[in-house]
Amino acid sequence: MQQLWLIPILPLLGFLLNGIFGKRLAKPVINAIAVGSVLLSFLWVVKTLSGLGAFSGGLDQTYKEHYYTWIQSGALNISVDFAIDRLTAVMLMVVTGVGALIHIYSIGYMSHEGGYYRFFAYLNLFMFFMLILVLGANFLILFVGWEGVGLCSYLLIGFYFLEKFATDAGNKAFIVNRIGDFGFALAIFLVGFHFNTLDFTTVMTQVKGMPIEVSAGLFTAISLLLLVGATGKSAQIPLYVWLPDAMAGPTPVSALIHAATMVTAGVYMIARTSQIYLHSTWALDIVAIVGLTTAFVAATIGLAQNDIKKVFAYSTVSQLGYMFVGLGVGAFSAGIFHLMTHAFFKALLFLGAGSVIHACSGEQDMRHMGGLRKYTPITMVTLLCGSLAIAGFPYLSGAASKDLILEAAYEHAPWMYWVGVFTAGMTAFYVFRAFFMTFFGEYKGKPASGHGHDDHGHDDHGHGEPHESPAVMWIPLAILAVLSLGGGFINIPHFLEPIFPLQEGEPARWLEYVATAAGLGGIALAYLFYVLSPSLPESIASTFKGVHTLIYNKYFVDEFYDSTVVEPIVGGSRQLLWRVGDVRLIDGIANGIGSTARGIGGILRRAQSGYIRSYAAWVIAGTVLAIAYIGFMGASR
Amino acid sequence: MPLGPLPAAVPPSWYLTLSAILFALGVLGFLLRRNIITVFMSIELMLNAVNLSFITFSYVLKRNDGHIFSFFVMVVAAAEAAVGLAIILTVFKNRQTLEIDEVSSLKN
Amino acid sequence: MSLLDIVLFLPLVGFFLLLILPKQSSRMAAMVISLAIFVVSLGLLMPYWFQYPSGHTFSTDIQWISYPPIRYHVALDGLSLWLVLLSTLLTPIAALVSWNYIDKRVKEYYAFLLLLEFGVIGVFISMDLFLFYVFWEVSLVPMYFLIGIWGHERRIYAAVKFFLFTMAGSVLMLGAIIFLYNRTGTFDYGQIQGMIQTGSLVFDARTEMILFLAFFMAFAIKVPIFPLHTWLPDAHVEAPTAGSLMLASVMLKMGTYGLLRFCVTLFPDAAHRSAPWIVGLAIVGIIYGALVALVQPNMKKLVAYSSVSHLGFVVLGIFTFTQQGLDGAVYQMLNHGISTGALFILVGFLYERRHSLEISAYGGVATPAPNLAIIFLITTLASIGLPTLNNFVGEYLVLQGTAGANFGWAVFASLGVIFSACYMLWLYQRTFFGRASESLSHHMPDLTTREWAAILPLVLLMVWMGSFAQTFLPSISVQNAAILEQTKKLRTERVAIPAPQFVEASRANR
Amino acid sequence: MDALLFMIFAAIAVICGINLVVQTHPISSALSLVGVMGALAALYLLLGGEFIAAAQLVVYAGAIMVLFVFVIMLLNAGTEKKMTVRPLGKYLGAPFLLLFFGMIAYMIQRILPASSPVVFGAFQGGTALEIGRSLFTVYLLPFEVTSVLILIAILGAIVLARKEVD
Amino acid sequence: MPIANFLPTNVDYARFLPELILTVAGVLIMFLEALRSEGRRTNAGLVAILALVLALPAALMSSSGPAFQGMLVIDGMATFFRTLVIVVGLLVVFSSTDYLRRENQESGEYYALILFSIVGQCVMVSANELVMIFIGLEISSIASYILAGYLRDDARNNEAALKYFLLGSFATAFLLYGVAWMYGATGSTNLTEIRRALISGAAPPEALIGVAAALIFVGLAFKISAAPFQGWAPDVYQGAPAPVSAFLTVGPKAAAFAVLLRIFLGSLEPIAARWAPAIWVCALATMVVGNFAAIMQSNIKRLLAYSSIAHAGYVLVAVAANSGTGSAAAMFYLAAYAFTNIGAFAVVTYFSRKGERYVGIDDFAGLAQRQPGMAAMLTIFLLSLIGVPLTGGFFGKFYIFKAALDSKLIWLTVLGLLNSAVAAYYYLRILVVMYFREPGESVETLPPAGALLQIAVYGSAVGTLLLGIFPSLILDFANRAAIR
Repeated sequence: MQQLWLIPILPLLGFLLNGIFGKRLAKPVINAIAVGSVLLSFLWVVKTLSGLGAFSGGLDQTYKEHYYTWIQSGALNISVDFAIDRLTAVMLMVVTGVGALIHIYSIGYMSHEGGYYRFFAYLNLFMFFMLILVLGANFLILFVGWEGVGLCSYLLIGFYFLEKFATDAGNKAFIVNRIGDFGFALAIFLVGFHFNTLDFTTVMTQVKGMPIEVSAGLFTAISLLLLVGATGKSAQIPLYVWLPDAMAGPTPVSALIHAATMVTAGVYMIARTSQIYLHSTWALDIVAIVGLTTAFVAATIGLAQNDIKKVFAYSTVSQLGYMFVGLGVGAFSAGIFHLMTHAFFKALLFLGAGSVIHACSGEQDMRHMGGLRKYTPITMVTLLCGSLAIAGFPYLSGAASKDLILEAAYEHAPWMYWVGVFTAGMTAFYVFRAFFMTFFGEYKGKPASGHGHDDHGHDDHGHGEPHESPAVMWIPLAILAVLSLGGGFINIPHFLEPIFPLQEGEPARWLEYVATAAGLGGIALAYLFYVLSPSLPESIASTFKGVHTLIYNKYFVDEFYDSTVVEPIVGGSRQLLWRVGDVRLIDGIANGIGSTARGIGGILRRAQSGYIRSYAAWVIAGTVLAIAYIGFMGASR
Repeated sequence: MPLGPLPAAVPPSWYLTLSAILFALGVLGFLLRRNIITVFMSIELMLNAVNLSFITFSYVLKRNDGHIFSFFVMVVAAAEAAVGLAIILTVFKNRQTLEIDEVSSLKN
Repeated sequence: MSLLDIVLFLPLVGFFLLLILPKQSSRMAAMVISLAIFVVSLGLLMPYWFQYPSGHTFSTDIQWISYPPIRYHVALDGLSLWLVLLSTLLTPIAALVSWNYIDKRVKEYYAFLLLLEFGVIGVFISMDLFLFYVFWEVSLVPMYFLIGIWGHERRIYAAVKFFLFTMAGSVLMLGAIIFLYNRTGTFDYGQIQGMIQTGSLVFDARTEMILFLAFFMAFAIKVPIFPLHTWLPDAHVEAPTAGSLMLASVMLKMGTYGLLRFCVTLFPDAAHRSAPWIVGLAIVGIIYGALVALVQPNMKKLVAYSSVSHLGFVVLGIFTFTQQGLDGAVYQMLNHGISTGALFILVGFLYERRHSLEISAYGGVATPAPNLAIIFLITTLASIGLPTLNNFVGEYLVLQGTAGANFGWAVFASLGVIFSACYMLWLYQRTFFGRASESLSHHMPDLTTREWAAILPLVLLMVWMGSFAQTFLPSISVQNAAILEQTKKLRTERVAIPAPQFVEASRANR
Repeated sequence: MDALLFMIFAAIAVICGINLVVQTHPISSALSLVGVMGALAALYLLLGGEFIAAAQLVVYAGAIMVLFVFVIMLLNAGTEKKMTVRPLGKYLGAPFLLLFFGMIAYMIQRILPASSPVVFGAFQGGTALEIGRSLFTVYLLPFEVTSVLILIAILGAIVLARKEVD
Repeated sequence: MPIANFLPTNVDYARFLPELILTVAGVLIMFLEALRSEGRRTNAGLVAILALVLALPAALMSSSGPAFQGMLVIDGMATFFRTLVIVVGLLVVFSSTDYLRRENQESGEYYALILFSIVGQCVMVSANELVMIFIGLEISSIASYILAGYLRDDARNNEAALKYFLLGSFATAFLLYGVAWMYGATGSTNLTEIRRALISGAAPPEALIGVAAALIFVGLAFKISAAPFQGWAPDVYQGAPAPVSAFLTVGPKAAAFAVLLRIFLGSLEPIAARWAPAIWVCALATMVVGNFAAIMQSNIKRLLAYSSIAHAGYVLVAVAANSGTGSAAAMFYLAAYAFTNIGAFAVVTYFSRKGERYVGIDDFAGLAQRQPGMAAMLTIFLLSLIGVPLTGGFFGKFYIFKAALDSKLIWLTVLGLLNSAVAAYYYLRILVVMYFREPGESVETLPPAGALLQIAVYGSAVGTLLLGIFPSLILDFANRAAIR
């Protein structure tokens, strides 16, 4: 017994302590609880894994712990089980590790925020659910975590709940995710109905046992429904729209939830259920195509964004697209690999961006930055590492994982590879565009410029001078920088081999070169545009006006959804269902009955004229009827 | 009714028909007259018609229960007359009228 | 004289006691009495704590009326147990939330509250159709007065509408009950059930369908099922907080309880034949209720429509005739009782502070009253079915069962889950987020001790029921299994789609 | 002979009856009612109802009608202003009355079993002796109970017609 | 046969005892009145109460069997109804005294009339002879005519009396005509004889019986205010003094129903196929007319009048069932309705105040706060009229519809049930104004209720609830007493 339950419970305790008593606790105590709990669970993960021999070639099949039965109904038994296999191990390391770093970073970043304890409570709660998600040994437990992290992201996006845009973003995130969960849930129902269990190992072994062709329809259905869920959580087309808005939350949140961990849950889930996908090649192709399209589209949008966090947000979407491509072309391990590396460098980028924003006291628009290399050297260096990693600079983490994916894509279908490569180029370009706009050139920030639209007021030092962040912030940056440089040498695919066997045969070397070239080309282009001749972008933008406005406005997708989905539903409900259906139609009928009754009453009233002789007339009439009925008609009976 | 030369004696049905006619006349009076007293008299007419039926039937049946019955009807009629006229008196005292349709304040 | 009888009649005793006691003491007295009842009722758990008997417990069966043979026959089983406990738990809470809210004619108010408890408990434990009908009607009267006397502006309209709707439904049920008696010579549910099981009582399809519909109408109006729901929003909006609480949490369950206990088991064939259109109505109700709730400017109306949506799930679960469906339905009855009840309480708290039910009158409440905001948030999450909170378990089971019966139904029903998130979160955002206006923050103190006492038990229950469903499910499952058995007996055609081939294939592989 | 008598008195009865209905002054209605009663008394005799015939004259024509006339005089009720009929009376009452009469007549003529024609003296049960016998044997109770009826009549007269006490 | 055989025996007198007691008491009261010196309050009420209390055991304990050459037959039903009307008389007397004093019209005659009218009803319900029925009917009716116009200076009273009297005698004429035909067709006016004649080999042509039955039915239907003969009822019940209205809606009605049951379920049962459908139609018409017309009423007395029409309709459903259960149901219902309605009228009497000025529904606004006790009682009565369980009204309805379903009258049952749902609406209106409206000026000056009135009200309430909670008290008796 490895006491896996401790891993999620520790953050939960942190959440409860901070959540209930936080208001009365001093900041250091809060930090201790929050960071401490996460660090402890990180250590516990390490201990458990080493205990299971994950680092020494052990753990080649699933280790499972059963706690108690949650739901038992008929044949269906759902219990609270945690399980660890190598896939989980990777996720655990990433989540707790990166999570711990970001917690530390937040101490500095949030130091001047209101609702300090609230923030860390939420953050711990998130860790709890994320770990549940990763550890869950059956669909429903995974779903618990799945929904839970969604909740936390809702809470953290809406952290500045005084601002409408923030809470709007929160609702959007939650609801869009719900749409995804709708698919996920249906998939779970199908599984539950057809396998009478939701336990991963049982289901997967059953599926493994089946010949591919058997009821591919069912598996296609399940996998596509799962995919819907994944697109929601991992911000893939068509449900990616919430992620950019999610940047309304504090930057560490963007780093932790919306870059490193939660958004990758979809990837994890697909990898987890890979057996089912393998039974439906068709579904796999769709995964790949969805991923590829997302990667490409998001990248194009990223080209034209001016908000530094938005840029990274779209880059996240695009990178997640890569992971899906990896999964879709059957290179699950590559996908996971990229998941990890991406966690490193994207967390780094966000935290760096956070540090930059911090430096510019809340400014997020890159057009008001520039020339920061004088002020924030450490941040610059670390950010450089991150940017290089994502741009696919040789031997850096990003390159390693991305190249694997691209190679697998080439094996699968060359055109995918080319699209991927082009996207890689764009990625390199916009990341460095951001880098150069931020650190090169002259500082364009208005002195005493207070706060950007998200006002996490640094009222204490609202002066124009940008400044380097404190150690508590840059140390995590440094660590992440190291990881994103060296992360590529952690051979995840090999580690995951027991689960996802690698296909034989060395891929052609040139594939790598081309990819790398694309990356370097992107960087060069960015340098040309934003350092050598900063006037170029505008002229290009003006020449390709249409395209520019299109991508600048993110293809008007939000507007499209609003007008085709949101408006009709809300308007229809109000006008048609409520005003007409309920009030007029149904109540109308009910009241109609009432008024008819009253009408009949009115008629009868008039018969009651008060005139004796009229009553007598009625008596005669009645008599005749009675005689006719009893005396005559009766005979016929 | 069979026409032609008048028979020596008429069948009871003729008596009954007569009583029916009188009864109908009584009802008609009730429906048409406006003077409360006249209306009341129409009722008496109806009772008389009924009595005729009773007597006729008991002739047919050769039993005198009918006679007894009509005797009781007379007694009742007498009682009713006393009470009825008293009521009419009070009504007249209150309204100074015997117009039946003017006694119609109780209605919806 | 079993414990159950005591639990049943204590409220009645309390009712008379309150009438005797002086006005000033009635608040306290009601509180004490209802709490005592709750404590006593906990004793009912005993037989169900360690094992899960499928039959009746605490059964009392004595003659009430010699001819026609009407018996006072009450008993407890896994189905009624929790509903009784729900009623006894919520009554003291209702008394608590009315503490300041009710200032006029206090005595009568609490008296009626206890009378209501008497009625609903009776409904849940009567095993004699006549007795059941008696309690069914008796519970109607106090609620009528609760709405009519202590309600808001349009209370009269609402009260009368409530009474007439229910009345219209129940008279037909009375007819059906009498008809059953004339056919069987008894009102005893158990006996009639037995006759149907043994086949000694058989109806031709038409008769059975008519009887089924007669019962169904009564229950459908009470639940309420889609086209018959319009009395509910009015009743809720006008009722005082405690009224809404008891109405939503307990009285609506009378309808679903009736469906499950009587409609399904007495007329299995008709039930199965009607399942498709009833499920249709349920699904329409789920989506319709959610959509209409989406656009309500009035908090209570919104919650009321959400009830329509939630109870749609219950009905759906019942008419899937699957173990999961039934378990989920019953569990969902309890969940809805807890979470929607809590919602009404919280809305009541807001109303007591701001004296308005219009959502637009609020905004930014979270700043002055953070605790209220947190509790409201938890309740909201519970009612939109977030895992680890109660509604999730119920909704999951219902939908799992539905998927087992017909996947297409499950797809549509699941849409409701999406919309529920929309309207609840939107409500929450508009009420609690944003900047609080001056006037609002002045009149928005945080939760008082009394309010904590009222709401905390429910919140804890939400978490408990969501995380440790097995505390409740086994006894329910046993009962439902029995019900399923009874409904299967004469079953002509199955509603469930047959399991596809490959499952056998897979079994072969293992 | 009997037939002729029947014809005569029937004619009188019907004519007086019609007169009762068409007359607008109560007095003339009352007198025509007396006429009807007299005619009926004669017919009773034909049917062998000696006692009843006598009672008819004494009780009805004698007592009751006198009472009527007395009241009419007392209230000196004048002629009705004009003959108005309640629409209901006209459109509902009259046609139904015809139907009513039609049905009864049909019954009398068609359904009623034909029986021997009415001959004077064929039935002896109507003598005072016979009536008295059955009245004090079989019909003793009703006869006694009618006293209560009379009592009530007196009481009613007192209650309704007496002067105010205060 | 020697006269001696016809002399009444003690048994005859014993079986006639209740009537005797009441008559004697009535006469006694008249003497007392004559002797009463001016201005001294009469104690006739006391005498009446005593007489009724005495008559009660006499009625309950009288041995069953024929009396006075089969003029009367004391059977279960006779006992049931005799007891019922006597109890009714008791309650009415209780609820009258305060009223009469309030209108300072208290005089012995009133009580004497009540007693006599009860005598008439007793005779009706125990009569086995159309003669007796007729005389009893007349006694009860003529007394009622006078009572309806008791306050002779009140125009409403006069009009009520006149309408009741004229239409009543009019209907009686039809009844008599029917009796004549029955006599002609069957050769007897004795109910047993009639039945024998119908089932005997030489049965008279059914059509004749039919006509006779129809005419008799008209006469009785008028008394029980069944549609379309109900015209008089609302006007009379509205115009008459409130306690008298209470009496009229219950006493004569119950007696008339008893006669209806005796004649139709008893003697005419052989030709049930002819009359049952007619009563079916009549029942439905009565329920509909009563309930729907009541919806529009704003005067409580008038509303209760219509409601009494509707309830007559329900009882007719039981009659239409034409079965033992049916008659038992009718009997039970009449009993339950008696308590309920007298109680309701008693409360209305109290609330209406001197000269019955406040009988509009709106005058009842907020009475629940001024007079919680009385309001609560009225609530019980109204709930019973609606037919809410644990009240006599509910169980009565339940049993009636049970009987109807027994006799396969499914549609009549359904329509009746729906009717009772409609009825809920107008009864609720009274509750609404009493409880949900704020008090108006009319309730400011309300003297405390007199002791006797309270006895009447609470007594009826107890009765109503007892019949609802322990129906067996009466139901078993009714079942045993039921015809067939």
